[in-house]
Amino acid sequence: MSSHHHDPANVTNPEHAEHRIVQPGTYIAVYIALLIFTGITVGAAFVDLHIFNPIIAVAIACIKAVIVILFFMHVIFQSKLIKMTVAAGFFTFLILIVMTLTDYMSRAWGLW
Amino acid sequence: MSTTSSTIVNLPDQRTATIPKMNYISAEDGLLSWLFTGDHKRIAMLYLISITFFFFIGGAFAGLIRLELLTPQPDLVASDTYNKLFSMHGIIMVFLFLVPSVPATIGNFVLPIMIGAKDLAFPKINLLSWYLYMIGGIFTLAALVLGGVDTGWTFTTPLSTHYLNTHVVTAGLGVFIIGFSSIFTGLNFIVTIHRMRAPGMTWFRMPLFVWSNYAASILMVLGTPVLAITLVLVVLERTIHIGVFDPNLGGDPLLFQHLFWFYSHPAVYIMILPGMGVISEIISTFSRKRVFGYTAVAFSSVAIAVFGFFVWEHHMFIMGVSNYSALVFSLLTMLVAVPSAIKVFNWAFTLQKGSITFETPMLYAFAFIGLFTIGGLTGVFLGSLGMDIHLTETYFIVAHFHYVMVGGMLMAFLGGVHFWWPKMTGRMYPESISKLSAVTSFIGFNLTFMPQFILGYLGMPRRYHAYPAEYQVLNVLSTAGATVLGIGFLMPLIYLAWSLKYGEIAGNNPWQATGLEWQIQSPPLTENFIETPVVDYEAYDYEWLAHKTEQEVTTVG
Amino acid sequence: MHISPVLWQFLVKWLTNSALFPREASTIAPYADALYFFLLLITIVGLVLVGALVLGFSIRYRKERNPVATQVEGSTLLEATWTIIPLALFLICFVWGALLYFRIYNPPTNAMNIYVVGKQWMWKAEHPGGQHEINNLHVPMGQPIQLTMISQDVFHSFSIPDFRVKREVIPGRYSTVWFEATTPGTYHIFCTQYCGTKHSGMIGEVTVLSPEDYKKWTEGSTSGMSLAQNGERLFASMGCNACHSGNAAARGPSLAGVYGSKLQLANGSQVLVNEAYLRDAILNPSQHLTAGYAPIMPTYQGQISEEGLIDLVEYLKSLKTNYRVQQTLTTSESNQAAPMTPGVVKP
Amino acid sequence: MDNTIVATHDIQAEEHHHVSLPQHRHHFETEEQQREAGTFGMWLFLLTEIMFFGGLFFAYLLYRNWYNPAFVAASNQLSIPLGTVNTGVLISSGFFMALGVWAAEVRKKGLLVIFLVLTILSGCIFLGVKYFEYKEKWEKHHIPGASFDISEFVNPPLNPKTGKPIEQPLAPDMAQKTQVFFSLYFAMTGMHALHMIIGIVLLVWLTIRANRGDFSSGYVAPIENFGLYWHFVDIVWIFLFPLLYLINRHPGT
Ligand code: HEA
Ligand code: HEA
Ligand code: HEC
Ligand code: CUA
Ligand SMILES: [Cu+2]
Repeated sequence: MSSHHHDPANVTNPEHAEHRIVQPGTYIAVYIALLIFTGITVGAAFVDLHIFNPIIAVAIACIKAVIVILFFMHVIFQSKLIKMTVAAGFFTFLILIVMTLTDYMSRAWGLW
Repeated sequence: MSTTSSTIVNLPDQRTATIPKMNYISAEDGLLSWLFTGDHKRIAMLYLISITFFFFIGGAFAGLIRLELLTPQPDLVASDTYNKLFSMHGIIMVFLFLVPSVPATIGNFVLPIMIGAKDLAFPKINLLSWYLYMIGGIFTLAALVLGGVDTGWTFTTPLSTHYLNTHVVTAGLGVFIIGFSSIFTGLNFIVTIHRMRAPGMTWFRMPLFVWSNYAASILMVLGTPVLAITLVLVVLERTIHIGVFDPNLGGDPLLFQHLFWFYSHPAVYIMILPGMGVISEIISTFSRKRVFGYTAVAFSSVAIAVFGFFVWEHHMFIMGVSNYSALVFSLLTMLVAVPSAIKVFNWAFTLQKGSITFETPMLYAFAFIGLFTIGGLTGVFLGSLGMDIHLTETYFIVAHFHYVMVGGMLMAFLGGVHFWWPKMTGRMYPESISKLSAVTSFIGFNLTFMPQFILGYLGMPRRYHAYPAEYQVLNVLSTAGATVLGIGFLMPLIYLAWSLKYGEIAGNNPWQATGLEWQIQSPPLTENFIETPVVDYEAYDYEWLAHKTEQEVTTVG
Repeated sequence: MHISPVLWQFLVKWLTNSALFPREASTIAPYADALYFFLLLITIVGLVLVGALVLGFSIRYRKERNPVATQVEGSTLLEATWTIIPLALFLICFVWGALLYFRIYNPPTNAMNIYVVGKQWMWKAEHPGGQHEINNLHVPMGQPIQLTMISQDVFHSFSIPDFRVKREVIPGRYSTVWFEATTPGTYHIFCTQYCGTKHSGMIGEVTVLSPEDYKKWTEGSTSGMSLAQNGERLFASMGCNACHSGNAAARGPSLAGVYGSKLQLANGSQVLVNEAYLRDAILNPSQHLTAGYAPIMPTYQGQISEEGLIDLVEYLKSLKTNYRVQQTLTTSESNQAAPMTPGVVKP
Repeated sequence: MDNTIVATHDIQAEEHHHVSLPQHRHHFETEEQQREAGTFGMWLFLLTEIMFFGGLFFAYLLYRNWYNPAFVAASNQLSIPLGTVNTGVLISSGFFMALGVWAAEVRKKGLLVIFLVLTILSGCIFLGVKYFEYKEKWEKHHIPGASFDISEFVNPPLNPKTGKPIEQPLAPDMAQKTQVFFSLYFAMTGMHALHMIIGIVLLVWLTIRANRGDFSSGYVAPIENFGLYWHFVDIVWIFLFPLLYLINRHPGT
């Protein structure tokens, strides 16, 4: 492979990250954390916290998802590009929700 | 060498010139070698043939629509047949023709070459994308052959789920599958653009065609899945009567509209952005100038893509959405129109101080600019809330979107096909007749759709199979125009086919354009480049090109 | 040049008869047209500008005249110009359009209410006095008319181009639009939302009459029972008065004067009772429980047509005291038909 | 004239001189480029999955707010023990998958195969449990459609001890809306299950290849990328579980 094929820009290229092998220890820690959080969600569901019940449930789910994404899916060791990609996906999902809600939330405006 | 003062065409000596023996077409023989190819250029050709086929089917439907509308009475076809005609026309034209048109054919062919790659990142997925397209197309044709579908291209619930007994499920599945073909094309483009650029090909050295396809790919990847799930829900609702959109069960039919347009508004930008890229290439080449405001044009593509996600509700202004939310979406609609204006003016100023010639692709580009400006500005009418109340669901809309889709994207597509035809086939198309066809379609187009703006303001509703007699004059004009337009579109089919065998040998760079694709042989080798090119010049650097040509002449000669 | 007289006449007729613009027959039409002309102006200016640039440069810088191009990078000043000017123009379009939109969709308080039911493929109009029309609508001139519309099946859209108003007619939910006609005459009603096979046949005519003619028309075409009277009969025959008897001990709340009031709901919020709320309270009673009552009211979903609901709603709107209810109660208990007193027919 | 930068000499001689692995595709310059392209492509595909499920999640959000009592009652029909166990099972399968990636990276063929098989097993257990849950719904006529039965929500069965209904009875109009819940329940878990089935099929194929030794010499991209897919399917469930099973489990409110 002749050397000029390598883009020298790659060294600090935000699209590029060194490959890294994640060790089983990390996975075990994550696994245990996930199980614990599952327990917490189930437990929290039986306590009456009014409006906070769904908030807590979704918050815990988000935490679990973030852990999975960062460690099981290695995003924490990935290039900026991948991180941005993941963020872009969730951002678009948020657009879908928030912008649609502008309709549903304000439909009854003026009626109270 | 046939350079006269009014053209830049630069062909090799026709007596000695030959098509290179070794090229992507001659690399392997037999139908199977095409059906199992991984070569982006061959897949592009497969796509080109398939979408042309579907375009003419869709066009035939358009012809029948216009024939029926010649008279106010419902005389040519029955009303349900008419409904099937425009539904199939819309579905075929949008999903089977316009969405894949520029990206899957021209983009597939030249995009990897433009950035100095040997292929798209995932050749197999590229082929899979074509197969999905064909399977989806077959589903759609099946729906057609079995008796058609009459939902309109918008699949409006609860009409589509509970009230029609045509082949909605078949057509819906067809569109679902085609959606994945489009997703895979977009995915492949994004990865290719990020990962496969040749050394030195920085982001701001990329041709603007690459930028605009990049922007469109983002929309394909993020928007299409929402359409997919929406169609799944429609199919489920129709087959096993789940209650997500059905008002009788407590569902909200407007939810369908939200989800559908969440895709389908970005989809209209999928249907214009790649065409805008084509225009940038053409305008630059035929005025021999770097595109004015390169960065602004590049970023405006991305801006259109991003803002394109925020405006879908403008298709629902009178449908019972909250007035306040309509306000927000109308404002955002106005914002999304601005980047398009930026592009138009930058193209115009690219011409300034250029050295302009008027080959066929350039004529199509001019047509694009004019027609897209009309189409786009009438879009602003529709984005303006109060005006939309009167105009929505009338022929004004029909005229608006044909101006952007046919006058815009289709013209860009034809311009692009002519522009890259020498590269794809190694042969030139016949210049004078192709100019004639460009002019014919321009005139025919305006005759067809300009009267529809007036009809729309007069109040003629769209999707009407019969109409009050006072609208007839304008409808007759429109039908007459469609005939001219049809001729204008049939001509290229014939002479391009003819040119495959009899066209002049084009040589590597008939237009003396700067893109990497013009620096390799035509038609290209399977591998595109024998050695990975190293890019050390900006896009559209005609001085670099002149310098290079000079050097080559001296060293070779 | 010889033109066939038939064709000639046709052309003349067409040109003199709203060839390019529809008639302006409502108070809103001039507002809509003003915006239209403004937008047209922008379009023409924009088009001429772009066209002039493209054509001008093409002529000035064609290869014959300018064999060698001069490379220009771009210009921030120009970019800013053609970002800001179109943006400003578009924002004007937005504000103007928004003002018009709210004008069209916010009815004046003194508007007269007419109900419209859309179904595949016809329009049914119901006047408060009980006059029913199909694919026709008679309205008085110079009086704001509000249409309260609902669809029995799919989306339709009620459009009167000469009035520049249009509104989707939605299944399962009332939508409203209003206009004030200015010129007597007949105008097209179109269904503009694609609604199935005979979508293009779902058309009708709105006839604008002078107030006197309208009065004559109402008297001439009355069916004898107002909507509220029909509603009263339904109220009795469907057993509503069993619970809404107006007695203090009744299981359901008194409905007298409920229309237009603010209800305190069990979940703590307050709602304004309008037509849509009344309709919903009958079909989905438990979705917004009135504070202090148990969710015992049965749903009438599927047991009553949209017309019936309109009758009930009109009745509830007309119910100022519980006197009529109690009357009905006694008469229905004694198994007689509901009485017909014209006193309650106040829209 | 010949203004090309491409020399016209024989291409065959030039081709593939830089290949080091049989899996390396000719159009990539380096293996690293190929690997990163693969990961990036996979992530883009997962973006489409986010949006695909996104539409369903929005529908859920909307109707849950509109028809909250119905959603509560219908959600309480789902079995928490089964749901919790299944969540655990799915998390375990993700864990095994992650270990599988590690095993491939450190080139331990035996371990890799074991972990892949464990992943498949947990996936199958999950689907098995799901099957029984679906079957119960079927028997209770809680599948949306013509045979949907709301009687259980209008007249909840009585608690044998207290003699009171075990659930708040719903007004009939609200009880109708439980059908919306079950529509979404089946659409969401069904789509999720479909993704699992596709995943398991792919896993079987990967296991066979792993057993052949395809991934034991440094070429781990298929395992890695499949891992991303599998974890994504887990994430969907991580949200589905509290949203569908745990809406309101504290009787009395
Ligand atoms: C290629 C496809 C395409 C494109 C690019 C667009 C572009 C735009 N569209 Fe269009 N649209 C469609 C395809 C497209 N549309 C289709 C298919 C439908 C109907 C679907 C259906 O119902 O079946 C539709 C419907 C539609 C509606 C819904 C109407 C209704 O149903 O009530 C609206 C409303 O806002 C709208 C707005 C716009 C706007 C604001 C733009 C903007 O992006 C346009 C921006 C461009 C410009 C503004 C022109 C350039 C500007 C200048 C040159 C500046 C001029 C100079 C000065 C002002 C000084 N479109
Ligand atoms: C890419 C998109 C695209 C393209 C290219 C076209 C092209 C054309 N369209 Fe279409 N159109 C749509 C997208 C498109 N359309 C959409 C999305 C709708 C909305 C559908 C809906 O409401 O759901 C629509 C609706 C629509 C209507 C409104 C129907 C209605 O509302 O009742 C009309 C009416 O004039 C029309 C006309 C035309 C015409 C004359 C052309 C011409 O440009 C076509 C010119 C081409 C030809 C004429 C082909 C020439 C070849 C032949 C004629 C050969 C014939 C061959 C055989 C017979 C074998 N179109
Ligand atoms: C079994 C008793 C019962 C019957 C029969 C009944 N209702 Fe009700 N209705 C109630 C109760 C209790 C409420 C208050 C709680 C609620 O909002 O559901 C109510 C509320 C209403 C409301 C909401 C206004 C308010 O003040 O709360 C309307 C409107 C209404 N009913 C109309 C009707 C009509 C019309 C019928 C007949 C078609 C009818 N009801 C039949 C018991 C009944
Ligand atoms: Cu009703 Cu169209
Ligand atoms: Cu749009």
